[in-house]
Amino acid sequence: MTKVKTALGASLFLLVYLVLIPWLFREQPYRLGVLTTASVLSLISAGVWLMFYIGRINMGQGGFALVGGYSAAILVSKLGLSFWAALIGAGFITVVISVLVGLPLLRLKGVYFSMITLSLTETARLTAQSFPSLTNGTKGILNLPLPGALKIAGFTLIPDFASIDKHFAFYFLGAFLTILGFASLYRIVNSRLGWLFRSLQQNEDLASSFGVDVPRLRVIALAICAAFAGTGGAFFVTMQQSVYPATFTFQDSTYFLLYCFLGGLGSVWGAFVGAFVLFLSFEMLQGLNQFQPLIYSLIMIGMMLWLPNGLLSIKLPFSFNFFSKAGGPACKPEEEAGQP
Amino acid sequence: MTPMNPTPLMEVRNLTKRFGGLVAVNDVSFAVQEGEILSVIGPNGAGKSTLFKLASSFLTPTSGRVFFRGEDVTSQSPHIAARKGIVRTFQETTIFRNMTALDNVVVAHHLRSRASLPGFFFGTKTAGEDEKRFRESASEILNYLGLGDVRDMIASTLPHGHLRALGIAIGMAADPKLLLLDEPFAGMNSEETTQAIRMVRGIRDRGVTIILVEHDMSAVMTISDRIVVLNFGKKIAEGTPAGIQNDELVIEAYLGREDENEEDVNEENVNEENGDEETQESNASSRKAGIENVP
Amino acid sequence: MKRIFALLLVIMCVFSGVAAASAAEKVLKIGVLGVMSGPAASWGLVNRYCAEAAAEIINEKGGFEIGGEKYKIQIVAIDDRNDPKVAVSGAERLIYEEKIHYIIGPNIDPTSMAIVPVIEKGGAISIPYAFSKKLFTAPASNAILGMIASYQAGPVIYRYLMDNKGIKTIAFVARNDSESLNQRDEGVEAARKLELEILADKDTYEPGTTDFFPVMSGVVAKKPDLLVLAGAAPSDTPLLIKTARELGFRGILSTETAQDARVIAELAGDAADGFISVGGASTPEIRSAQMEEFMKRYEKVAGEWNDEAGTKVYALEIILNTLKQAGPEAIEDVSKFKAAMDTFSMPNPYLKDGRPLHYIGTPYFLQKRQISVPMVVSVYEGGDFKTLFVGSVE
Amino acid sequence: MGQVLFNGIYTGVQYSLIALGLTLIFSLMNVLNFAHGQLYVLGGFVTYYVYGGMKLPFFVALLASALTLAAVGCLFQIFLFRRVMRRSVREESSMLLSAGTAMMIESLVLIFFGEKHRGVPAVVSGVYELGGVFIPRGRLLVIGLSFLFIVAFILFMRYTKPGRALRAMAQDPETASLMGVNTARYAILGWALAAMLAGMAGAILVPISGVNSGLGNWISIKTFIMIMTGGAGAISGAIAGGLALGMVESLGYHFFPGGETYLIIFIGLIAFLAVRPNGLMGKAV
Repeated sequence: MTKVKTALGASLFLLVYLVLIPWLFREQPYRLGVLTTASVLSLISAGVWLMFYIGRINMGQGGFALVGGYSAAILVSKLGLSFWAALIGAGFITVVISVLVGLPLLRLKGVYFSMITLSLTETARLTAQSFPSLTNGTKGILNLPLPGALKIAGFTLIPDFASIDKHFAFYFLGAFLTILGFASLYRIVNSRLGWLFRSLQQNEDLASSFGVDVPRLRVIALAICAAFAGTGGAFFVTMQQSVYPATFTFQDSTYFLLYCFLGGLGSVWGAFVGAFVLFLSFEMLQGLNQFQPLIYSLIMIGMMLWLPNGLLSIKLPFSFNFFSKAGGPACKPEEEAGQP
Repeated sequence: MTPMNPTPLMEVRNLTKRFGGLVAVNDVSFAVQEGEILSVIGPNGAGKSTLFKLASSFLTPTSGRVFFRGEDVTSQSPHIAARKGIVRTFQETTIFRNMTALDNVVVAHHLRSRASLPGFFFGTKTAGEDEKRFRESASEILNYLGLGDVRDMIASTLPHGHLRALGIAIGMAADPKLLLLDEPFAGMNSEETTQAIRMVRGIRDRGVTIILVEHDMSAVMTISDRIVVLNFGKKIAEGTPAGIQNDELVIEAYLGREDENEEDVNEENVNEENGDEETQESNASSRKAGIENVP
Repeated sequence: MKRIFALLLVIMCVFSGVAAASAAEKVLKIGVLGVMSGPAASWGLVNRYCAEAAAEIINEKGGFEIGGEKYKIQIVAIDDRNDPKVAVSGAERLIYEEKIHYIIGPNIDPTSMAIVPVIEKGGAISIPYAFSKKLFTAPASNAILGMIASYQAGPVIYRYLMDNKGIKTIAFVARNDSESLNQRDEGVEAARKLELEILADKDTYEPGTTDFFPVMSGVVAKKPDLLVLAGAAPSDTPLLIKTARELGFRGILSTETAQDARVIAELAGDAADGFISVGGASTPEIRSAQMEEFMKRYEKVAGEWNDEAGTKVYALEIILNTLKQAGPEAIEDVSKFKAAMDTFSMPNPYLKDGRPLHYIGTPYFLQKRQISVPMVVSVYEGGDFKTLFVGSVE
Repeated sequence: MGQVLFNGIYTGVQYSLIALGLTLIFSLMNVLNFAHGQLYVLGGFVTYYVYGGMKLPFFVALLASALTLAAVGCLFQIFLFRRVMRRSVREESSMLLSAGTAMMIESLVLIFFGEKHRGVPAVVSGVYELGGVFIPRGRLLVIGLSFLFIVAFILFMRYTKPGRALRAMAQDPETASLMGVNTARYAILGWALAAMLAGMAGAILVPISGVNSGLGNWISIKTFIMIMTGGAGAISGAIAGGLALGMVESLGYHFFPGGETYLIIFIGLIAFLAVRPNGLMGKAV
């Protein structure tokens, strides 16, 4: 029964995401672009969500995304790799760096971990500025080529982006990566790995008492988180066709957290919903100019006061309970969502 | 006093642990034989908790060695110790509070899984079998420990006695050779204690050796094969319950001076040290220490 | 799943519903894209206030006439937070949603460069206040430099100071962001060509610094004749000046970007006397009556006058007048606009002498992609800028 | 080199003052206050208005900043943090709440005070020169005042009844409330004090550095570095961390003029925390 519902829900979702939306916005490249950005931001936030899941608040996701972006840009522009190779390469490099950094830093808990990862974002920015021979310094790497054709054994899997409507192409590529990312996340959370991650979130000592290799699992979680950031960053940079030290900043790192929190930590889809809602409403608030950050901050404070478990905790009269299962009990917290 | 078998299950040799200037455990040695129930007792601040953490690898000793089946296991990570069969339990609050009782125990079957983590991710056949096996075994353990009725309750809503049992169930799930129980009888009334004693004996009868740290003298006297008594970090006596009950030093230690304060200091330092060694657990305690240390 | 849907669908509806509220009279929309929050907020806000003030004046007179029809001018401003990705989505928004083809801004290299692919593809012209030559050189063709670039002003100022004050040594201090570092590198190159002795060209400070003692100590100790504050933000300049003086610096200080006299007066006071900067048409010696009117209006819009506005006043004026010359089709078709740029010329309305205002820049960009704003080199004295000399890029 | 040392002390003392407030809130409530830098900015703007705009004496402005910010701190606790923390003890709730308030203050400051960098006339002018070291008198005043405030704060925490109550609360809120400390009220006092410290730091620096609406985040990041170095929650740690960062920054700018200073500081910090996760004073050995 639940399986049928899950399948039904998933296909309905895919229908909206992959057919309805592109069709609705086929003539509006700006909105398509915004939706693509929202997709990739939700992908990057998914990593932060996973870190929440093991009980760590990662404020360095912007830094990892920047690493991914720069890796892709350098692989493409300096080594002449194709975008597709660079995309994988960027994910890989980000993962390697996250493991190296994570081994010592994951021992820190709570606000310490947050503060140090916050510094990681700044470290990434300053590193990008300080090694001009590789990163082109503060000038950034410009004019990155659009993704070329992806061919396997002579068969064109994906056409050259320059030859088709690039807004559509990027939308679908972004959607594909996002779906892939969230599907993996869903599997992780619902497999034994998810159980173990939840056990880390709740009590690392207890987990290690029955033989869980806590440090290793923490690093695995961070590596997955970084893989999302790296791939997302690489995609984003290619979409923008340029990368700068300011492409992902301290501000972005906080926004990623906020997306997760807004959507709700209790559901795998929290990051997705949060990123879409916040990013799109942000775009709509543009007209209010200088009041925009103020409104944004009020939303944020209001959320904390009245909707601490995120948008997905809002009870709909007809909801069938697919999500609470997906998220598992980990974040069904002691706190009850108050009504505004 | 006790005949030493050639290879005891666990042997600690000259174990010492210092926290700054304070010696929490001072040159303690003892051994536990396979199939035994060994209790470690002592007044507050005697260093029982520290010794417990040292034996289960949650702390690294300043000097001295720990052997398990003749193999040196000093300073290894706790999860390695668990893999070898040395499993500790915690006091009641340390469980996965937001999971059901059954899930608590299922998760704790970690070491028994045959499938790899990627295997679980992709949902291989082995992984599926593992899941099934864990559920069955977890149900069996819960039933055995009298938790069958509450298996689907969220752990944080369980009453005291059940929590203690759940903690032991988690320990059992890891398939221990040696189970270290942290004050399993604390805060129980006599009826509950009797039940708990039966439970612990039952576990031993399943082939698990047990070391327990305990306050409750009467329970200890009933259940233990042998007892080690600590005072001020030093071992002052070791022997059968009967022998211990008549030991001059022990009587003096228990009746002579009880020093609550020292326990406090001791515990706090234990926490801090633990934090530095392995995790950041001590954030809270260090910040407490800090604000007090206004220059 | 339904919850996601509910949310997604609500967003979709609102998102696609925000579309256009149509206008009865002819409206010409002009975009302003720039940084309007954070430490550099004043850069973008000045652009916006300038455009808004100028548009108000025009609208009160019934609009701007192009091809026989009067257009009301509507300014659509977007804050890019100095963030390239926000700038890109902002530019896309202006072009595709608001159907705007003329954008004033952005303010720095990264944001200006980031939107180049967008404006080229979307058929829009931008007037960035950033100096990178790549913006204005082919294959890029849709960006027009709205002010005097540092590499244009630098040599002129250095030359003037060599001739008049006999300076021989020079040192640079830059803010550690791409904009300023580029300006510094170009300044260093110019100084090298002029055979000035360069005493320091590495010192930088982080954006957001408020204590410049550490960075200045080292530079001032080298005792240069001229200390150039490369790409100094208006907020940094007075503090840099004050610090240099407190550290016993006796040489000349200069910068190649526009500054705000009031902020300098507030923060540095008399310590800033003799400070040389590049300003606009706002110094009393040279400004026209129209400039006076504009200044009054600007004060009404923004609350107070800002000298930076003197250089940024030209953007809207020249866009509209070029459109007038190119004809109404150019409103939708920037290639018509670009064709008109070659021959466009008008008297500068903001200067007393009414020298011609047209498009220049061929020596630097190999195409005419710069507005011929006057290079007003001014010196700070007793709370205000005084014109030192009026130069020209040509 | 003397100049470098002087710069280091000057920066370090004011950093210590800034870090005190953050560490106080952290120790009392386990809240990492992202809005600390913005409180600092707000304090600066109050002084700008009272001293620069209304032309009242500097010390009146200082007092005004302190009182305003104390009030803001109270409001924070009463209307925001208390309500959120009563429902959720999860760290991310209070962290995101404070991030939200940071953004709110920043945008309010931008709307009300404008985008410009603001400054006021110097309180004392003139520069001493001692063997090639330039010591502006304004900076000496800042060092003096910072030092005075730090000492006053320490004495307050040590020898007054509210101070002792706060310390008891930092150590263990439950025990403190059993001992008769009204923790709800003292939490408000704690916030008031912390915000006041940030505000006073902002205020005393306006005559020298000025203030603008966008400074907050960078100040907050620097403060985080300080308390990580010193050990979060420890007053001695905040002071040590502040002085250390000031000195390292000054040395860094001297030896690495190219902007690598903060990169080196960050990498050093990561290495340092790998070895000493609790910072300098986080553990009393």
